[in-house]
Amino acid sequence: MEDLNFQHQVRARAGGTRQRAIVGVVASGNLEVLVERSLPDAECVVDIKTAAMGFGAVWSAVIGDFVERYSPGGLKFSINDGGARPDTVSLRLAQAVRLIAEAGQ
Amino acid sequence: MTAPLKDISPAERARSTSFYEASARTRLELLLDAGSFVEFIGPEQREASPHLKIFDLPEQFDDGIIVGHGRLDGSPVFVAAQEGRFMGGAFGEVHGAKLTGLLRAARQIGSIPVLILFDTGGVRLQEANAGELAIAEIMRALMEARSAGVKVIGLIGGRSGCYGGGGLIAGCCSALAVSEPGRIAVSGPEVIETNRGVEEFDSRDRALVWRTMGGKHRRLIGAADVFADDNVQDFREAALELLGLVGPFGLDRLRAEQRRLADRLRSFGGCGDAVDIWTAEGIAHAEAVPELPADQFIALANRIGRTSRDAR
Amino acid sequence: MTSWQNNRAARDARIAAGAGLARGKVVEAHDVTRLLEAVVRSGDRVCLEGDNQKQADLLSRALLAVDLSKVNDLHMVQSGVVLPEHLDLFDRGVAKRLDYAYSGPQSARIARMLFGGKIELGAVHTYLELFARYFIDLTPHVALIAAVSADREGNLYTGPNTEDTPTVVEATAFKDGVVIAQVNEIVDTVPRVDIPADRVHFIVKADKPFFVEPLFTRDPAAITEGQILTAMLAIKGVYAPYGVQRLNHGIGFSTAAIELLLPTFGERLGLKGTIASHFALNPHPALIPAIESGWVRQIHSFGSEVGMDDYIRARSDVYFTGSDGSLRSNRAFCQTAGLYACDMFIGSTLQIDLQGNSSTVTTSRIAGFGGAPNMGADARGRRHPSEPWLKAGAEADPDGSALMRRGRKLVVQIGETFGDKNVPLFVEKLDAIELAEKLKLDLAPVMIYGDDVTHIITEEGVANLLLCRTAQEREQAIRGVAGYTDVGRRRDHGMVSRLRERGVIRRPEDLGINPLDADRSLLAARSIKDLVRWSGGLYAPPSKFRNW
Amino acid sequence: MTLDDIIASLFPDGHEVRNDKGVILGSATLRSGGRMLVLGVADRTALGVDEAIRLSGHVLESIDRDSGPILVLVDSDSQRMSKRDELLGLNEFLAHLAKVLIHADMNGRPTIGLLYGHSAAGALLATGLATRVLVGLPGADPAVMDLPSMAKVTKLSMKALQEKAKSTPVFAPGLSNLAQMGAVHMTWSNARSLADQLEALLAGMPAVQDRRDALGKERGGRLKATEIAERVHDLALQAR
Repeated sequence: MEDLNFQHQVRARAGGTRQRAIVGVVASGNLEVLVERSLPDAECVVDIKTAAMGFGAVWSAVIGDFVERYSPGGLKFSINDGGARPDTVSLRLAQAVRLIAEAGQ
Repeated sequence: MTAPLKDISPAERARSTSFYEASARTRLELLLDAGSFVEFIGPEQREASPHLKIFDLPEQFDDGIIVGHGRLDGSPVFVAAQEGRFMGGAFGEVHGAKLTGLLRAARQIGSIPVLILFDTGGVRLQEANAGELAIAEIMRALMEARSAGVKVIGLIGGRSGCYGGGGLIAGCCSALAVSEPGRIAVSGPEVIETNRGVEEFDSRDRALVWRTMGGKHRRLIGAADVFADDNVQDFREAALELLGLVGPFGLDRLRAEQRRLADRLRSFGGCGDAVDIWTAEGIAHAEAVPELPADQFIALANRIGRTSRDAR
Repeated sequence: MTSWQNNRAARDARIAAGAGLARGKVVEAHDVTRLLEAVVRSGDRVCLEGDNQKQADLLSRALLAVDLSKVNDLHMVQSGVVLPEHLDLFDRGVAKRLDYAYSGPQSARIARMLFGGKIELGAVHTYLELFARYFIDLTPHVALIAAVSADREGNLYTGPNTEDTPTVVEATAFKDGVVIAQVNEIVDTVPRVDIPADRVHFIVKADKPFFVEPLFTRDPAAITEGQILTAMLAIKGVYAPYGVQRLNHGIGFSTAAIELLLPTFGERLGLKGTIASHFALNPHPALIPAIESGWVRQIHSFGSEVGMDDYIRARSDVYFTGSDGSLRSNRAFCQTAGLYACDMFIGSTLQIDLQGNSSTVTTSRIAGFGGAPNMGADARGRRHPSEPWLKAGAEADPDGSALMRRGRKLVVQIGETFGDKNVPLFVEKLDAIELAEKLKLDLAPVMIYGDDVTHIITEEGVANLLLCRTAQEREQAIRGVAGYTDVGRRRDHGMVSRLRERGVIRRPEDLGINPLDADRSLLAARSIKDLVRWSGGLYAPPSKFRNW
Repeated sequence: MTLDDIIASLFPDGHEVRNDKGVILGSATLRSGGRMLVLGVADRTALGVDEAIRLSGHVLESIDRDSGPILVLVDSDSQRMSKRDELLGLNEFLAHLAKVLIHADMNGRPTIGLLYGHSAAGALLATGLATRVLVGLPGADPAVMDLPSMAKVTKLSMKALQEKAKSTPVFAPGLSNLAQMGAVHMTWSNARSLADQLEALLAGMPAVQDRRDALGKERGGRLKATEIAERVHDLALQAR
């Protein structure tokens, strides 16, 4: 297992009122993303535990593009990864942002 | 462009969502009254398995099972749903303890039923002793809850089936609903093949696997009382139906179960294949049973009339 | 005096040598090896019918058992090297030289044997090339073929999996060769005559039906959100703007996703009747929902698919069927149809390089070419116009004279940027080149050459290579859809965004597609069982695909 | 110790316990004078539908007729892995046996399991693990999952697994591991009279309540189970 951590300063706070959301499952080629509204508005943190070693640079690029595109300010993402491909990671992150942006608690 | 799923009613969504394919969370969301679900020790608590790191394996925040409280047609229920895609839905220490705690609470309260959405290959190999023991504790807690008047309904239709100790827990439930892709057994097909050879059981012959362990066979021999079509709404309706049917547990049930199982052994013990059993049940063209659509199959199963009602 | 009929005399002598073992044309299964020892001569060119799907397995085993002092050093000329016995022949010394087209399940072993010098390789062909050479310089002396049934005269019924048989028999029987057929049964009257009796010299009743592999069944349950997204991009980004009606699909999950999105996503886009109506395609079960929804007008097939027989029989408006009602497939004709009468090929591959060359070869496997290079190539001899063909031609050469400009076949590579086990689809150098260097081949085994590829589709978007004007643009267009692979991360960001402005690269949002909508609920069928329901119970999937 | 030795040492005052093709059925006289129902699996026999139905029947027949505790002797294989057993619903037969034992225990017929040989998987769940107190005898070798099978699935070497097993009792076979997890309450001594040890246990039988998770925590084998179960329990009581 490899632990990765990324911290970004972002333009704007993420929309919605839900405090947390979870998408995906941990399985081969899949991952779960837990997102929590627990940070100051201009910060975004992504914590990753991955079964696939040595993909730090790819993760960095995927997270960088994601933060740039969605500006998920105030959100902390915690990922358990079963060796998912970057496109699956991007999709789950986007799904997590969509879910937490819904109304609710 | 695409019709947003939000625009359709929860029941329509539940009707169009395959139980087999859905995640444990989606199953619960659509099975229960909309918005009623409250989770106990949710993923944000990060109570993952403490043992997987020994094997350098990824954890899941909820350890592959979701337990909580919700409403079904307005009435309170406790629910547990296994995620069959995470480690095959297998029982580990934390996973099992969540269900044990839920059943113990149900016992104490006495009046709130429990729904268990099974999706499991059995004991989790990497924590085999803890998983095995968790299953023993669940069986004990389940029977204590039933003895205190709690109805415990099992719903089986996930991709990992209900194998190993999961099959034994299912055997302890007040009643079961099963769908065609759902499977109930103790030993998995590969395990039988590995131990006894491909002549005994060809695990790649999926038609054989399903007619031996699958939902239709389990319904026909009376192991499950309701056959659900593979969608969440049908399982919701099955759960409601079973909650209405189940009576209190007692010694008479165990005696009736002894007779029921002994009778099964007498009637079908010499059969080499499920088709022989179905034929012995008086089903013409028994070999066509796997192809029957749900409505025709349900009519057939009701005509055969084997159930475990009041006998489990 | 010069004799001009030596070959016919030799053929007659071979038949006479075998006749002692036959009653009429019928030979018992236990006598087949002796028959082959009587009929086959050392050094002969032999076609042992190994097709893409159907296998003359009894004859393979019989040939493997011949006495080496009587039969050796054969030159095998067959399209498919599929059964272990096909290679055992070389290990044992029954055969020495090989010309073939496809070796799917034996790809690793054939590579080892080539490295080890066990096989003297002629060439790896496409199906059409090998068939063509049957009539020029690789004509078989003996053809060992497979059919469903025969009558006592030797008329053969090949059933839905006709595949290569008519081509093989044509080349052999009309050039003084001997044709030996294994059949599942001998009947009084065959359901239809696929091969007339005067082209067949011996028939053998096999103890069990010939082996057929269900190669074209893709379980919808295994289709991922990523594949659905690429399928949406293909439909909206290529099928729709070109109005592609005549086409061929590969066998991957992305194209299965396209087939399953036609009645849902395609329907909502109002595309029914304007795209995907005429196919050169095997009877893919995944196409059933589109057929049932009225999308598909006509399908001609290379071979059949296990479990589809009853469905095909009941849908003769769509498929080619014989007088008996069952499918008539024909690989040679269907390959020709794919090459000349289709406006698009779309399929997946394992590796794509910066020029757009693609290959399914890895350094330890030689799977051969099969039909993809012919499907996925611009037919330079094509002369009839069609809208998609002309539009593609115009995009490639906007300044050329309309009357003199060639059209272009759309050759589309579709896939996800990372494949199984996170292996990248895009590479700087194809493994095929390394293999060619290692084996000292004259040609690297490239499946589809970059100059034939018109579009590359990944979850990152659609790259239209027709619109690229320089090699550098082409490279950046490819890097631009290569996502987070090394190739993709080394893109020139400025150039890629300029290409996007010009529509060379189109991202999902440029096509009005939200990746979050790429949901499995869009699939017209999400399981094999759903396909059975769509077919009204006519599709009978093989056991390995069932979960009931 | 052989089964005969064990029974002789447990019941010096006499017994009618028979081993019929690996199925143990009978009853015995306790030193204290009462009767004890005896059942179980011997000779490392696999527990299938045919065996399970006899065992559950034996207990059910005794429930109204007799009183006194129940002893379940265990030296079994795993559940019987066969097409026939699964076809007939082995899960129901095993569950039924467990249910009958649990019901008896809850209703005045305290159950004791005595694990004196092997056992595994479904067979252990339906017998020893369905009793109130599971006792181990020295030399017993239960294995929920054997290491060679684990090595196959986890793709780890036997050596690597054995190394891991030193640091945790959570997965590896063996009586002491199960004891540390709380599954086996106590291990008796071969050197002393089993009758003495049985009488001592019966005299101080723990309450009906399942405390195996707490036991596992006390012994340092299962640190999470009891806490998690209690937290869920408390949340559930608040939620109603």
